[in-house]
Amino acid sequence: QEQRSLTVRISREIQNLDPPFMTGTTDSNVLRAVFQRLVAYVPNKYEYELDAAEKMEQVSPLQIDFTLKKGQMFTGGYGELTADDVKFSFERYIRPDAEGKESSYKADWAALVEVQVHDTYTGSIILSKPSPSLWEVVLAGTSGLIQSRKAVEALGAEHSRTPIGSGPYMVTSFEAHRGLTLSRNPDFADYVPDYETVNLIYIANQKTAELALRAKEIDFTELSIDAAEELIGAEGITVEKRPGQRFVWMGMNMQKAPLDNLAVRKAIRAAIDVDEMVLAGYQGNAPRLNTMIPPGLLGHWSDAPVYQRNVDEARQLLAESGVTLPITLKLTLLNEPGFQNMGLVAQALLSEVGINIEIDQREAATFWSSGKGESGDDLELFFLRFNANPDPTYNARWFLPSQIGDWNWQRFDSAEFARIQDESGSNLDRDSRVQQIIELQKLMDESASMVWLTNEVFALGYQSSVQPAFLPDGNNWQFPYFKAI
Amino acid sequence: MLVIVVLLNMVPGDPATALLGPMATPEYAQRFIAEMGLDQPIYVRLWKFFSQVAVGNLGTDVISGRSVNAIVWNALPHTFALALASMGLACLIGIPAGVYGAVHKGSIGDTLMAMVSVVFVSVPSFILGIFLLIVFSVMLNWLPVLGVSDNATLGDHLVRMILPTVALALGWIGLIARLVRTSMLEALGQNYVRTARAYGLRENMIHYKYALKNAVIPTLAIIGMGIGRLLGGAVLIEIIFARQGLGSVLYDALQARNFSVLQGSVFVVVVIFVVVNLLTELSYSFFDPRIRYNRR
Amino acid sequence: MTTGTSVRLDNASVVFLNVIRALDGVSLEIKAGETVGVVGESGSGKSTLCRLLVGLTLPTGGDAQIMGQSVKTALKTDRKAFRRQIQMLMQDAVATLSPRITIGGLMMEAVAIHGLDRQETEARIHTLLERLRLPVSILDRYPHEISGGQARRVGVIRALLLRPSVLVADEPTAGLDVSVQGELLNLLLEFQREMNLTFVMVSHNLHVIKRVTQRTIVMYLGQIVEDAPTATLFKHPAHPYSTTLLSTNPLLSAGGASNAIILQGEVPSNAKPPSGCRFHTRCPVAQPTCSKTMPELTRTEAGSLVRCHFPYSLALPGAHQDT
Amino acid sequence: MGLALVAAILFIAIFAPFLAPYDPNKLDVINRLAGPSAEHWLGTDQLGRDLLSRHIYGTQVAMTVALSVIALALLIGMALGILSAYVPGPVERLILIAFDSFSSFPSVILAMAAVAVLGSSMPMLIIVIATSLVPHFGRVARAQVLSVMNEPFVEAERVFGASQLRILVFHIVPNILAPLIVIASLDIPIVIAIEASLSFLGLGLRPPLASWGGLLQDGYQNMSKALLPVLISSAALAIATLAFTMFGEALRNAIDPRSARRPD
Amino acid sequence: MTEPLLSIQNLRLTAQTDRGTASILRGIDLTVERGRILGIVGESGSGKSSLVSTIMGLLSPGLNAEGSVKLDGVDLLTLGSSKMQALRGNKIAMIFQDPMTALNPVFRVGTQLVDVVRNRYPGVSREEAVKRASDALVKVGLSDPERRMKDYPGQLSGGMRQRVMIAMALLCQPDILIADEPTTALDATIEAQIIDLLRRLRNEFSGSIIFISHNLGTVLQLCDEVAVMYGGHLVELGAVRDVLAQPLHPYSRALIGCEIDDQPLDVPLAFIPGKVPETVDNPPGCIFAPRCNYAAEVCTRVMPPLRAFEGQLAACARLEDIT
Ligand SMILES: Nc1ncnc2c1ncn2[C@@H]1O[C@H](COP(=O)(O)OP(=O)(O)OP(=O)(O)O)[C@@H](O)[C@H]1O
Ligand SMILES: Nc1ncnc2c1ncn2[C@@H]1O[C@H](COP(=O)(O)OP(=O)(O)OP(=O)(O)O)[C@@H](O)[C@H]1O
Ligand SMILES: [Mg+2]
Ligand SMILES: [Mg+2]
Repeated sequence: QEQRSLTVRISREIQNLDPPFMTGTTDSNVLRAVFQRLVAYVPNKYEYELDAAEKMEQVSPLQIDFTLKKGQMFTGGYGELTADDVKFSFERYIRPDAEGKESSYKADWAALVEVQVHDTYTGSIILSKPSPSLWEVVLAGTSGLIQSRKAVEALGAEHSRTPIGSGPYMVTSFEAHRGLTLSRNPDFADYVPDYETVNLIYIANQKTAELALRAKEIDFTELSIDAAEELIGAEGITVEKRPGQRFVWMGMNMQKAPLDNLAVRKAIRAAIDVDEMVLAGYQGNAPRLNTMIPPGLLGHWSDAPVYQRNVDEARQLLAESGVTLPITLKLTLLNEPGFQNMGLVAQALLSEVGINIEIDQREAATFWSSGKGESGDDLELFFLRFNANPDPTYNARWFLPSQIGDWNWQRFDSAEFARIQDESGSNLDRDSRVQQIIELQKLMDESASMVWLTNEVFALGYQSSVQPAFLPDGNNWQFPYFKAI
Repeated sequence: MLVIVVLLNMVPGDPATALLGPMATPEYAQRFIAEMGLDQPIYVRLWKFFSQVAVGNLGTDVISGRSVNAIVWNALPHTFALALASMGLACLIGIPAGVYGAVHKGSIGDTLMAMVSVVFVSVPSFILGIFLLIVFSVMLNWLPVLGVSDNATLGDHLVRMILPTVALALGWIGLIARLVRTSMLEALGQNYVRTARAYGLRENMIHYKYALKNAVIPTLAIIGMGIGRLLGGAVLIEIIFARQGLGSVLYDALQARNFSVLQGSVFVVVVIFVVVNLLTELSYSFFDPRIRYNRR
Repeated sequence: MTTGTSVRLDNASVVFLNVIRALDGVSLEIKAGETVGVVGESGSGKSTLCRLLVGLTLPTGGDAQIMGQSVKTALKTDRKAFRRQIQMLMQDAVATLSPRITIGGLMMEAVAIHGLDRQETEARIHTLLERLRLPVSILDRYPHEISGGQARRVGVIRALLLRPSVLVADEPTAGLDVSVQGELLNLLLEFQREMNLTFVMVSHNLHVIKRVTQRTIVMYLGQIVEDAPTATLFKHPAHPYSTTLLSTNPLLSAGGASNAIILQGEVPSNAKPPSGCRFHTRCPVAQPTCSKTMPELTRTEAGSLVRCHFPYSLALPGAHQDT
Repeated sequence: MGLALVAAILFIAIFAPFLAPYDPNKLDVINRLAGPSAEHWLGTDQLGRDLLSRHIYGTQVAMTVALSVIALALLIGMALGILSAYVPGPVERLILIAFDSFSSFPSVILAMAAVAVLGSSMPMLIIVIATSLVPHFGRVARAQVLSVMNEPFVEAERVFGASQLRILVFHIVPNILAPLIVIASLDIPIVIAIEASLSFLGLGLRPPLASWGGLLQDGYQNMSKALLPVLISSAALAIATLAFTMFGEALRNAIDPRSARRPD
Repeated sequence: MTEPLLSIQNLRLTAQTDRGTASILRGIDLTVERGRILGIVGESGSGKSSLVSTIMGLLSPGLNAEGSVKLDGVDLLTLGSSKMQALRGNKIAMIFQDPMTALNPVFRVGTQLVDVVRNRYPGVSREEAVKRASDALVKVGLSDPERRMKDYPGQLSGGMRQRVMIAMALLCQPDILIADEPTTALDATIEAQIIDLLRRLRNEFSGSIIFISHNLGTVLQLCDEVAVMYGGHLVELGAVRDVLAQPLHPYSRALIGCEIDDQPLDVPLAFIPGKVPETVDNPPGCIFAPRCNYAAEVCTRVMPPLRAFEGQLAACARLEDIT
């Protein structure tokens, strides 16, 4: 094999490489190259195929049986991958470890009772309730990674920096604040990744990454939409833009006067021009979004109303509402250019109907805690962005009454919403589940506390000599399937 | 120091949400909050931190599980290399430029240099860095964009140091040139220079030996004080050139509300400042014998 | 003429930074209306003596009294009254004028600080300007716009506005050309007589001391080495240092003949004064005892106070003494 | 020349509403990032706002921020500096330690932390940047007071009977002001630069306020599409810097009789 | 007759100032013979330092000199700066007023002396230069020269520093040594040492000395000739004894009359009333006329040239009338 090497830019530091404690997609992209799962996604799709498992079957809503392939070895001499390792790995999520640390992804395995080990290679996953998203989201995702009990126990804390897996790659060097190198695992037998090594380099600054791509110092990076636009047509560089799977909306705090008044919320919805805001925010590169679940994902409500700007209606609604104009509202937003620009447009649009907007732009960490606890009481208008998950029930959970004071910044307090969301979580019938999800979106629409804006675009740039592989959300990169062309 | 740590501890936001945004579950956030001791009152946190520092332990980074000592020690050499290189470059160019300006006061060269140095001093280093990148890396393609290399040959390291060093040094060149020029003018007006002239010493000798040594002393003080500014500049430069270093550790830690790392690295920065100022004082006595014999 | 004691120092010492003995056990009594000159090597404590009198420096040992009242207590109980009693002309006249205030403004501070009558003060300022031959236009100028001689006269007016009974002048003619120093000294003497001022004057210029003062104090390394009526001192200096000092004063009338006694060596530091007599390291007539015991200030038959084991042992060379 | 430029900048700042051809916040998203034209001399930004108007208003913002920061820092710095010179002992030491620790710390990081704690509004930004400059003024004020305190004229005033307070107010403060004002004018560009750095990091003034730092950041973001805006903003910053530095140095020469008298 | 060593003709020095053109020197004619000591006296601001700076070629920029200054027949004013530099420290050298600041505080005394030696005699080895320097220090009366060479100027007293300056001049063996008020900053007893030293060293110099002083007595003791300056003019020149004993020019008379030397105690002190002329004023007549007791109509027309009278030179139109 050729000694090909791939250089990938990462935009955040690698923090923790112990799967139950990993901190985000940067970590998980590495982990999914290092560890095997029972089932794993095929290149570029949410579909999955058998990985470490030779055979796998949902024998009942509450039980999944699996049989492992033989001879899958952990690197570093930690022996063969066994059913006991599967048990160890999955059960780590539901029990605190010796020091009392709990996995941050405990919720993924909330339905797990135990993994029964039948012999070296076979076992059963026992659930407490039906879990429709378990296969796509958990087993094929990062929480389904299989670690070596021996290695974790032997290495202790060091395991979070030196992951021992049985997957196609292994971590051969790791320098904080700099990056990490993946090298091909010679013992991995299923297939041979194209690249001998993958270098992940930490470059926080977008612009630097863009320049480095142009200078051919990196092979692959995510791009801001601006940069993507600019790079289209650049020699030797391929730019890929796709509708994103993050939903962005303008939220209104339903418990704060005058936004507790439905007419006011509706007036605001009527007064803004989503298309113009999206144009300003994303330079015309992002599609408009009309409901929470972006098109293409399970549960998308394709008939959702498409609100057009209607100043007269807005004025009339305001008049009906009984509030005295002008009113002044605070618009809290993250200090990213796209949000800033959308905020400015919203400010201009709303001022025409007598609503003055004060823009309160916040830096990331402050922004993300603005809806927390008591500070959430004071929120008025805000822009928010969430990552969409293939599991629609999961997406809806942030809007539950129980999330008030956490992520339900609009303080949308609907018992019915909570009930339907809960039911959808264990509904194994796909069609009726979709109906439930659409029902949820209708409830959200009725509240008029969320004006959906866009599902963004994601853009990736890479040297034309590279054929990358990544899941449709654009964030989950599949290094083992990257090809050199 | 204390003030800064207190201030930093008052920064709102918690590491979990800062890291994960909406993905953070309450349990997840709670874990960090407890481990960083953020649920405890501020004096307890301070006491814990300083009692650990007293035994040389800056604490543990809860998020990655590494010791803060290791993180800081890893970053320091890079920042030092950058700071030293740009300081060196700045002195190498700034001092002769300042002497030239003072000796040829009012000449076109002096005026031009004054203007250029003013621009260098005041335009933030990140803008200079960006322009350097555009010109040398993208347009001319002479130098690499990234400030550090992976295939760690010394040559490659050096080549990659050039742009960050220059970007950081430019401001200092301007500053040093201006300072040296001012204190050279002061020195050149002194009686001992008149004496040296009266005894026919060559102008070069007067400028570079007799006057410069006197002129360096006030310059040193400013350089010592300016180490804070240098680190501030380094933060931005490290971000732009994707270099690791203390600046980016500090910045990332603040961004991520990683208080344990933040406190530790702030502490180290303050210690560095104190040490540098001590060294500056020591180097005074190298340049200024008056301090040496008065101490005796 | 009152003849009470106006200024009194009682074994006063000033030690700076715990080592520098700027003044070392100085005792002194000056009668009201007396004119006293102070001479001595630079660093011998002349300025410190002046500052002690006006309360700019407080004694670290002993006591300083003005008009029978200790300076320390006077400053505490009634600072302004004390200030009106004693005024000082400092060495660098231009630098003693606050640079951002007009001369007129500086003078009118007397009204602001001491509550003097405005009209009366203005009238007095104008009389004094006239007597000191300063143009009225000077009132609108700033200190840097006037000459050194003018600055000195401005200082004199400011001091006299308060009608002090004691005037201390630290080198009032330093830096002035001979062509103008006479004028200033004449005026000072006039005022001294008119107002019956007690006048203490430091000078390096022995000619000036000889002409202007009735009594002269010679200082060396923080001590008084001789305190004598001026005429007596210039005729028969008792202390070898006084003799040397007088001998180094070239006289035009001597026709260029030099009778200077050339001392060897440098002035010792007052942080580490020599043992015994402070002057013995440079004294041409030193004896072994001089390095062992410090002589006391004792009165000679001629009425001089002198601090020497062997007074009059060094005679003034040359014959140019005006007998 | 420095004076003329500073006068011009202040003129633009004061009369911004009359000089600017457009409302600086008027959006025209269709015409975004247009090049210079007859209607928009400097072109438009990413939201179609007139860049000339924005820079003119930016001058106003920059001056408001810079002058308030300097005034605040000057006042506090002077007060602390004088205090530390006047009250030796623990107070003095405390102030000096505070000065040291604040200046040891990169002001950008300090500002980042403070903005994070306190949010970013114009008054907040002013306070934060001023805080980071206080040690600068404080130290100079202290050094000045210490040297002026021993000037003969201060002693002369004491002998004349002036009280400590009177000496401080009428004789010391006027004499330490000049060098401080010189420093103030030399520090104005630094303030602008810090504001620009903060805006660059996204911690600056709230949009839609046009500040030079924000304009620079906008220009930088869209640099790949249009290089002109970022160049214009950099130029504005550089010109202002140059102007205030030259002004400050001229001021120093005018004020310091020593350097003025020396003819070379 | 041999040509004079230094001959100055019609030397004018002007400067552009805010208040117009300042005439600092207004046409000086002066010769200095080989081996002679010339004293220059005159009021502060009369141009003494400016005159010697012009000779040294050390004028600050902005000053404009006209006329000629010939050293051994070479006109120094037209000499290029590098040639002038070669001349300094070789044919001419200078001792400055303030020994405290004239030496570089951050270099050892030895370094500074050796630099001068090796600059003057480029062929000399380092050891030889060190030896010569330490010999020179011995000559000026500094004991322990090895130690002194290692000291920094700040560790020496004023008198010692001035001796180092004199040693530096000795090392150069210049044809002309200029001393601008070399003892003004020193104490009386130390001043006497230095004057004594200069007098003894006269024999070491084959060249001439120009000695500026305010102290007429010192000039009388040290110099052969004396030049009296007033307002940028040379008003009188002659043998020192003659001029000081019997001054011709009214200014010299007044100046010498102001010496408070041996005058009776009961008459007021003498002074010259009026104002020193300003460099920016250009009165048509005699520069001293406004303050002159003898001024007549003729004096207001032109500045009289220096002319010979009774063996001296004086610039006064009424010499005949007033003697
Ligand atoms: N504030 C001070 N701190 C430390 N030392 C001082 C201080 N003031 C004076 N001295 C020292 O005290 C000694 C006496 O100084 P003083 O000024 O009284 O001398 P002086 O006789 O007036 O000298 P001069 O003739 O030079 O004016 C000197 O050695 C001086 O250095
Ligand atoms: N560079 C200059 N520009 C303008 N005027 C000058 C300059 N240098 C000197 N002068 C003026 O020339 C005159 C003569 O000055 P100079 O220093 O030669 O006098 P001096 O006789 O040496 O006085 P002193 O006895 O005080 O040393 C003074 O009025 C001075 O102000
Ligand atoms: Mg004194
Ligand atoms: Mg002079």
